[in-house]
Amino acid sequence: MNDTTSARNLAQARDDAWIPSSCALCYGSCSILAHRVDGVVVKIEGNPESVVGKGRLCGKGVSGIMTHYDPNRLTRPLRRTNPKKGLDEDPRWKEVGWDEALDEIAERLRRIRADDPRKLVMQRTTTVTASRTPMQTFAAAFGTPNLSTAGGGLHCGNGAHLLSGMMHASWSVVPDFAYCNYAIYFGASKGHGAGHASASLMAPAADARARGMKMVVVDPMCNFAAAKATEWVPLRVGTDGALALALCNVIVNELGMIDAAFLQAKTNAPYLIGPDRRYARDAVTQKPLVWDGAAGAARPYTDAIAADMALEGEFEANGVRCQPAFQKLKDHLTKFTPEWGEGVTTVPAKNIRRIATEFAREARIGSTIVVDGVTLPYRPVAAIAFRGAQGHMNSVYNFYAIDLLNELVGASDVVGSCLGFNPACNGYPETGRPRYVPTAGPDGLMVVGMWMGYHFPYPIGEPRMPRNLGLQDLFVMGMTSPFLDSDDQEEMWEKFQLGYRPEMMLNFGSNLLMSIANREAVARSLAKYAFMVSIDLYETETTRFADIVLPDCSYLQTVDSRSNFPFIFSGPPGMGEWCWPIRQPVVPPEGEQRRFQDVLLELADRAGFRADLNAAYNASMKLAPQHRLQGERRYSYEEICDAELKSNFGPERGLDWFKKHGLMKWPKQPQEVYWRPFVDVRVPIYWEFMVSLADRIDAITAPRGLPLPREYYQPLPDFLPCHSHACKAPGFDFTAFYYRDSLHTNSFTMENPWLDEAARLDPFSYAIAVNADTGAKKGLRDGAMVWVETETGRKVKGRVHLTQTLHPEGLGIAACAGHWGDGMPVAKGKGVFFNELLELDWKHASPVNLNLDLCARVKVTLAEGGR
Amino acid sequence: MERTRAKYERLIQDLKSELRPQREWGEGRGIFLVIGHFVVGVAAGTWLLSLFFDSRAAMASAFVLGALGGVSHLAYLGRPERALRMAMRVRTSWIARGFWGLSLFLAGSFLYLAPLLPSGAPWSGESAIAGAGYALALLGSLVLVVYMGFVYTASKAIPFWNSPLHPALYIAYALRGGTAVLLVGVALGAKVDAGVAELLLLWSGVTAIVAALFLLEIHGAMTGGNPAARRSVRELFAGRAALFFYCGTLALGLLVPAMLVWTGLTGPLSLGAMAALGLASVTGDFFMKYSTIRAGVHLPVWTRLAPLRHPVRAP
Amino acid sequence: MEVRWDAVVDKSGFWAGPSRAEATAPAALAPVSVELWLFGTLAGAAPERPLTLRFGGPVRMGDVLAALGRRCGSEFLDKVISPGGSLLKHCRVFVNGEPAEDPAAWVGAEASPARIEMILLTAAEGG
Amino acid sequence: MRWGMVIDLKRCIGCYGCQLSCKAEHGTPPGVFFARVLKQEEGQYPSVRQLFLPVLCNHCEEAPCVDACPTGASFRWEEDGIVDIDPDKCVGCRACMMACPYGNRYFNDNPQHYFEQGATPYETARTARHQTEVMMKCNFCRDRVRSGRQPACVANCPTVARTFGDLDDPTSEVSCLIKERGGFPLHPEAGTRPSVFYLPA
Repeated sequence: MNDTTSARNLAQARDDAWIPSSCALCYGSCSILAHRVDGVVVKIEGNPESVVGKGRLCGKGVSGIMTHYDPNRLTRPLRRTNPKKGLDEDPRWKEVGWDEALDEIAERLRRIRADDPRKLVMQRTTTVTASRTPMQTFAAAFGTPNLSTAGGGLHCGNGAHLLSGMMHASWSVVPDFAYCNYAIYFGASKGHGAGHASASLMAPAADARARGMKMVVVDPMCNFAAAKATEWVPLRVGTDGALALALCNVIVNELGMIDAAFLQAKTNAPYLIGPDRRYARDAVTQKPLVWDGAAGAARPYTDAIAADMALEGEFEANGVRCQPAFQKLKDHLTKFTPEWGEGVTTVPAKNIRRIATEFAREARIGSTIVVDGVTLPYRPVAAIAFRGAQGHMNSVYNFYAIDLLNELVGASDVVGSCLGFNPACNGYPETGRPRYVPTAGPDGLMVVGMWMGYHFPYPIGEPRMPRNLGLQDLFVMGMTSPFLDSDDQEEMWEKFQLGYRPEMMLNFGSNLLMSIANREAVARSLAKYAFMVSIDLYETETTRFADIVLPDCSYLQTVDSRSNFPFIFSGPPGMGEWCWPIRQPVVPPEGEQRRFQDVLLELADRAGFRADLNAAYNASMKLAPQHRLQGERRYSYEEICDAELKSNFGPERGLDWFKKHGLMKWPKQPQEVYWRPFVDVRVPIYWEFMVSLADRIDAITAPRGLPLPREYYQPLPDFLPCHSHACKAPGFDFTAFYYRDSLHTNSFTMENPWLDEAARLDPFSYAIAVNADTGAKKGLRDGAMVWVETETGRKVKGRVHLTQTLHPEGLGIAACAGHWGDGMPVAKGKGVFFNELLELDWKHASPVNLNLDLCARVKVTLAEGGR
Repeated sequence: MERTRAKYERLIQDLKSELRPQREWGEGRGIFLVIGHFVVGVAAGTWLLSLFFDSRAAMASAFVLGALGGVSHLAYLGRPERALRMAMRVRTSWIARGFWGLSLFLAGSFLYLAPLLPSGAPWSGESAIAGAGYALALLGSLVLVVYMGFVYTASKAIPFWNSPLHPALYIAYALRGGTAVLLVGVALGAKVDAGVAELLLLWSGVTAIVAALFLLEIHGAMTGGNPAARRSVRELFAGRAALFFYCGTLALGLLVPAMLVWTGLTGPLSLGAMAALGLASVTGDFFMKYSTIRAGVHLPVWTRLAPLRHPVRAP
Repeated sequence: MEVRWDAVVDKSGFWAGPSRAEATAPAALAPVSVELWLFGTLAGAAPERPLTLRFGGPVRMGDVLAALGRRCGSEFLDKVISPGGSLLKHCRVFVNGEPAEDPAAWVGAEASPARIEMILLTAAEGG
Repeated sequence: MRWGMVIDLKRCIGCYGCQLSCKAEHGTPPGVFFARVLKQEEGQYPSVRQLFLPVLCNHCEEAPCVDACPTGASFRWEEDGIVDIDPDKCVGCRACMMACPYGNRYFNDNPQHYFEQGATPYETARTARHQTEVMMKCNFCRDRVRSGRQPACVANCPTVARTFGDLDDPTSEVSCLIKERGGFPLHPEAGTRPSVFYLPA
C-alpha cells in the first residue's frame, strides 16, 4: 500500500541522497531538500530551486526531523475498549490489525451512507494544506457537507478570508513588498513570523525594510511585525475596526484624497442607492444604475463610461431620489471622527490624522509605473490585516473597514499596493493549466477564480432551512462554524429542525479539544459521536476520544501532487515565478503507519463508493479528459497524483518527473500579478446585498425565536464592541488575547523538542505577557505563577512575563499551547492553553460569518503565593 | 541521567537570565576544582614558609597536600586521562603553567624529601639530586603561589574575578594557608624553627594584607560599573554564596582565629587552641575561595546595539 | 500620465483566454440520448446509474438539467441550481469529460450517447 | 584570509531559524547551542522596541579562549582565522568557558538526547559523533565552508540577515557592509577583536 519509491533506493549499499519535497510543520508548506544517508534523514534544508521558501526555512522547518523521528508517534492501529468517553477517561487501547480496523470503519461508513451521509463529520487540520484535497474529495464522494477545520476558520479566517475573497479574490492579503512604501498592519505578522507563506515572505519583507518601506503596525502587542515596524500603534484589543473607520473618515472627509477613477471603474461606488438602501435597478435589465454625467441620466453601469459615473451628489432614478454608493459611504464615515476613534481605541487623534495623511499622500493617486514593459497603476501603500484584527465578534466590519483604506486610494492589486495571494494565474504556458482569474458575477461584482472551498465569498448563497450541521447554509456568509461543537448546538439544531444528528467523525490530525474553544464544550460534543476515527501522528487529547486510531505517515513518508492548495496558496504574491512543488517520501513508514490518502481510498473501496470518489477527484482536481480516473478502477494515491501532474504539465511530466525535479516553475507576468486593471470586475465598497440578506435570514430565524441582530448586517461597516468591551465587572481589568508564535504551529509543534527548547529560552513563548507598569500596580512579579480567569469562571494558569511591549489593558498569550495529555509528553504542560477562556455558542459568534470572539475580559490572581 | 537532566533544566533557566551565574567551577564535580585549587595553594605556601622556618614535617605535609590537590584536580576534569596534555600551552595558559608548577613541585619535593625518610633513599640529603629537588620544589611552589590568581584574572567571562588584584590576593592566601599549617604543625609537636608569637604575628600580618586586598577588590567590583561584577558582590554578601562567606570565611576564617590569636598574644595558648586556630584559618580560606567562585556571574552577552535609531514618538 | 482604469481594461486582451468556438447545434435533428452519471450526494436522487434520457433533437445543458429536475424532483434541482437559475458553484458538471458551466452549451454535438457526470463538491470550508 | 560574519539586525526578525538550522546541521545535544537568539526590549511603553540579537562564537582574532586553553584543544586556524576545538585534545577543564566574554562555549556534559525513550536515528547518526565531557562550540561550519558552501545559519536565514566572507579582503561584501553600515562587534572593550559584526537595527 505504501509505495515508497525513494525508500527502495535503500537497497543500494551506500545511500546518500538529497530529496526535493515539501515541509509540513505549518501550512506555509515550504519546499525542502531532505538529506538521507543510509536510510536516516540527517538534515532538512530549504530548496533554493523553489519559490516557496527560496531555500530558506524558519525554525520549525529545519526542526522537522525531530517531529518525524518522535518516538511518541503512533505506529499501530488502536481500538478503544473503554466505551466511556471523556476528558478523564482512559480509552484503554488495544492494538488491532489494519484489516480489522478498516472493515469496522467501512461497515459504519456503508451503513451511514445508506441511511444519511450527512451523519458523517469530516474534521481536518489546517496545518497540512495538502490534506484539503483528499479530505474534501472523500466528503464529496461520500455525500456529506459536514467538513470542518477544527476551529481554523473560527479563529483566523471567517473574516479575513471572506473579505480577502470579496475584495481581492484571494484567501489573504499582503503588501506588494517589492514596491510598497507605506504599509499599515492591523494585527498581522505576515513576513515577520507565522501566517500564510510565512517563510517565503520573510526575505521580501526584510528587503522592503532595508529599502525603507514605512511600516505602521497596529497591535496591542509589540512583537514580530511590530518589533520591526517604523511605528508601533498600540490599541485597545479588538478595536482595529474603529481605528480603520476613523482613518477612512480623515481620508474621505478631511483630506478628500481618493482615487476617483478606481472607485468609478473598479468598485460599486457609483451605483445609485435608493431610499430603501438598495440599488436602483434598470427596469429592463435589472442592472444597477449609475448616474452618467455625460448623458445627464441614470443608466445601467454597463452602459456608461466609468469616467462619467457620478460618485457624489443626489440624483433621480426610477422616480426616487438616489445617491451613489460612495456618497452614502462618505456621509456614513463622518461620525467616525479621530476624536471618537481615540476614545474607542486609545490611539491619540493626532496620530490617527497623521497616519491617514501619510497613507493617502504616499498612495500617489493617479501615478503609474512600468513593470516588465507594462504600464501599470502605481499605489505604493497597503493596509492589511489578519488574525488579530479579525478574530472578534466584529470580524467582518473590522476587516471591511481596514480594506476600505486600500479601495479608497485605489491600492488594490496594483503595483506596490495590497495584493491578494496570486488570485489570477494564466497557467503553465505549455498547457494553459491551471488557469484562475476573477470574473464579474451578479451586478458586476467580483467572483473569485479560485477558492480554498467551494463556498465562494460572492455571490452570496441563498439562506435556507439548514442542512449542514454548521448552519452555514442558513448563515450563508459563515465558513467554519462553531455549531459542530458548541454548547448550544442541540438547541440550534432543534430551532431549525435539522433532520439528523452527527453519528460518526473522521478526524485527520486535528486536535479540536485545543484548537476551538474551552475544552469542556468540545469534549461534550466529541463524546456524543457514536463512532469516531482519528488518523493522526500522535495520541492527541482529541484522539483519546476516538474509537479507532490509525497511525499516519509523517510528511517525510508521504506523497502529494501539490504540497498546498491551491498550488498558489503558499507562493509569495508579487512578481517572480509561479511554482508547483510536490511532496514525496524520503523514508518508509515505521511499524504499520499508512498514508491517510491511501487509507481514504481503501475505505471507499471497502464501503463501495470508489466510483464516486474517482468522480470527485476528477472534479476537484479538474483533471483533463485524457487523465480522468475511470469508473471504479482502484487507483493508488500516487497514481492519482500522477494523473493530476500530467493533466497540468503534460504527459511527460508525471509523478516520476516531479520526484526527480521536485517542482515546476515558470515566470509570472505583470498582467497576472497586477491583474486588477486587466480584469473587468468591481468590488463592493457598499454591501448592498446585506440588506436583503438580513431580511431573508431573519425570515427564517425570527419566527424560530432567533431575531437576527441587524446591526451586523448593514451595508456599510460600523464599530461593534466585543463582549470583552462590555464587561465592567470589578477586578476584570485585562483583555486577554492570543497571538501566533513564530516558533509554533497551532498545538502541533510543542512536541518537537528542538522547538520546545527554543520556546523555553524565549521570554514570551510560554508566558503570559502583561504590561510591566500595570503588572507592578497589581503586585505582579516577573515569573510569578498566576491564574487568568474570565467572568464565567473559566481559568488558565501560567507564568507572568512583565514587559513594556504590551498595551496597558492587554494580556497576551501565545496560542495554542498547554497540552495536558500524555500522548505528547514533550508538549505536556508547556505554555498556556488560551482557548480554555473562550465561550463557544451563538452569543459569542459573529451572526454574520460565525467567527468566534477571541478576546476575553479577565482578572489575574496570584497562584499559590505566585512562586 | 537524572543529574544531567536537572543540570539541563537549570542551564535553560540560566541562559534566560540576563546575568547568568557561573556553575561549572564549584558546583557538582566542580567542587573538586575548588578543593584542588585551594589545597595546592596551601601546599605551596606551606612549602615556602617551611623552608623559611626549616620544618621538615611541614615540608612533608606540603608534599602530601600538593599530591592530594593534584588528584582532586584530576577528579574534576572531564577527561582526566588526557591530563598530561595540560603541559602543552605554557606560553599562554596559566592553567598549563600551574600544571608545570605542580609537577615541578611534586617531583622536586619528592627528590628533596626522600633521603630524609627513615627508610632513606638511594641518594643522600646532601647529594646533587636532593639539591636539584630543592631547586625544583622552590621554583614549582613559587609558580603555584603566583598562577592561581592569574587563572581567575584571565577569566574574561567573569568580571568579578577578572581583576588585577586577584594574583596578589591569592599569593597572600597561600602564605596565610602556609602559616596556618605551620601553626597546626607546631601544635602537633613538629619542629618549627620559630616562636609561637612570631607565627601568630605573621598570621595577623598576612591576614591583614588579605583583608585589605579583598576590600579593595570588592570596592573595585562595585565601582567598576560592571553589572555582572556588582551582581557577584551581591551573591557574595546576600546571595547564593552569602552563607559560605559569613559562616565560613568571616566566622571560621577571621573571627575565631583572631580571638585565638589575641589570647595567644596576651597569654599562653594551648596546643589544642593553636591547632584549632590553624584549622579554622585554613577552612576559612577554603570558604573564601569557594564563595568567590560560586559568586561568579557571566558578563551579559547583550550590549547596547548602538547606534540605535530611537522608536518613533508621536510628534 | 494618468492611466484610466477602465481604459486599461479596454486595451488589454490578456485575460480573454482561449476563445472556445461556440458549439453549434448539429444540423441533423437526429435524436440524442444522454447518459447521466450522478455521484456523491446526488447519486441518491436517481433510481439508477447511469440514468439515460432521450431527446428528440439536439439539446442544451440547461434542457438536460430541467429534464433531470422533472425526473428527480425539485429537491434535486435546488441542490444544483441557484434560485437565479445558474449552476451552483460547487456543483460540477462534465460533458464527455469536459467541464461545462454554461447551461446554453450544446450537449451531444459530437458524441451520442453524450456522457454527463455531475457531483457536488463539499461547500463548507474554513482555515 | 580571515572568515567573518555580518548580521544585519534590521533584517533579523528573531525567528530562531539560525539557532535551529544550526542544531539540525550539527546535531548538538540538549543545552548546547552553537547559535542562539536573544530578545530584549528597549524603551518605555508606548515608545518601546523589541530587539533581537542572534549570537554565535565570534571567532576572535585575540581569542581569550585559545589563550586560556592549557592543551591546545582550542585553537585558531592560521589559514582562515576560524577558532576551533579539537575534541581529542580537550581535557574538559572549562577554562575557555570562563575566558569567553560572550558565553558561546558549552560543556557537553553527559550522553544526552532529546526524548526520554533514547536517541532517535537522527541523533544516533549525528549527535553521537560529538565527544562527551569536552567543550563544544561553533566553528563557522568549517566543513561546509571548505566545501564551498556557506555556514548553515547563513545559508538558511529566512530574512537573509547574515553575510559571510573574508574580512581581510577590503572589497568583500562583509568588509563593505561593515564600512558602509557601521558594523560593530560585541564587547569591543574586551579587546578580543571578534570576526562577527552586527549592523544597527
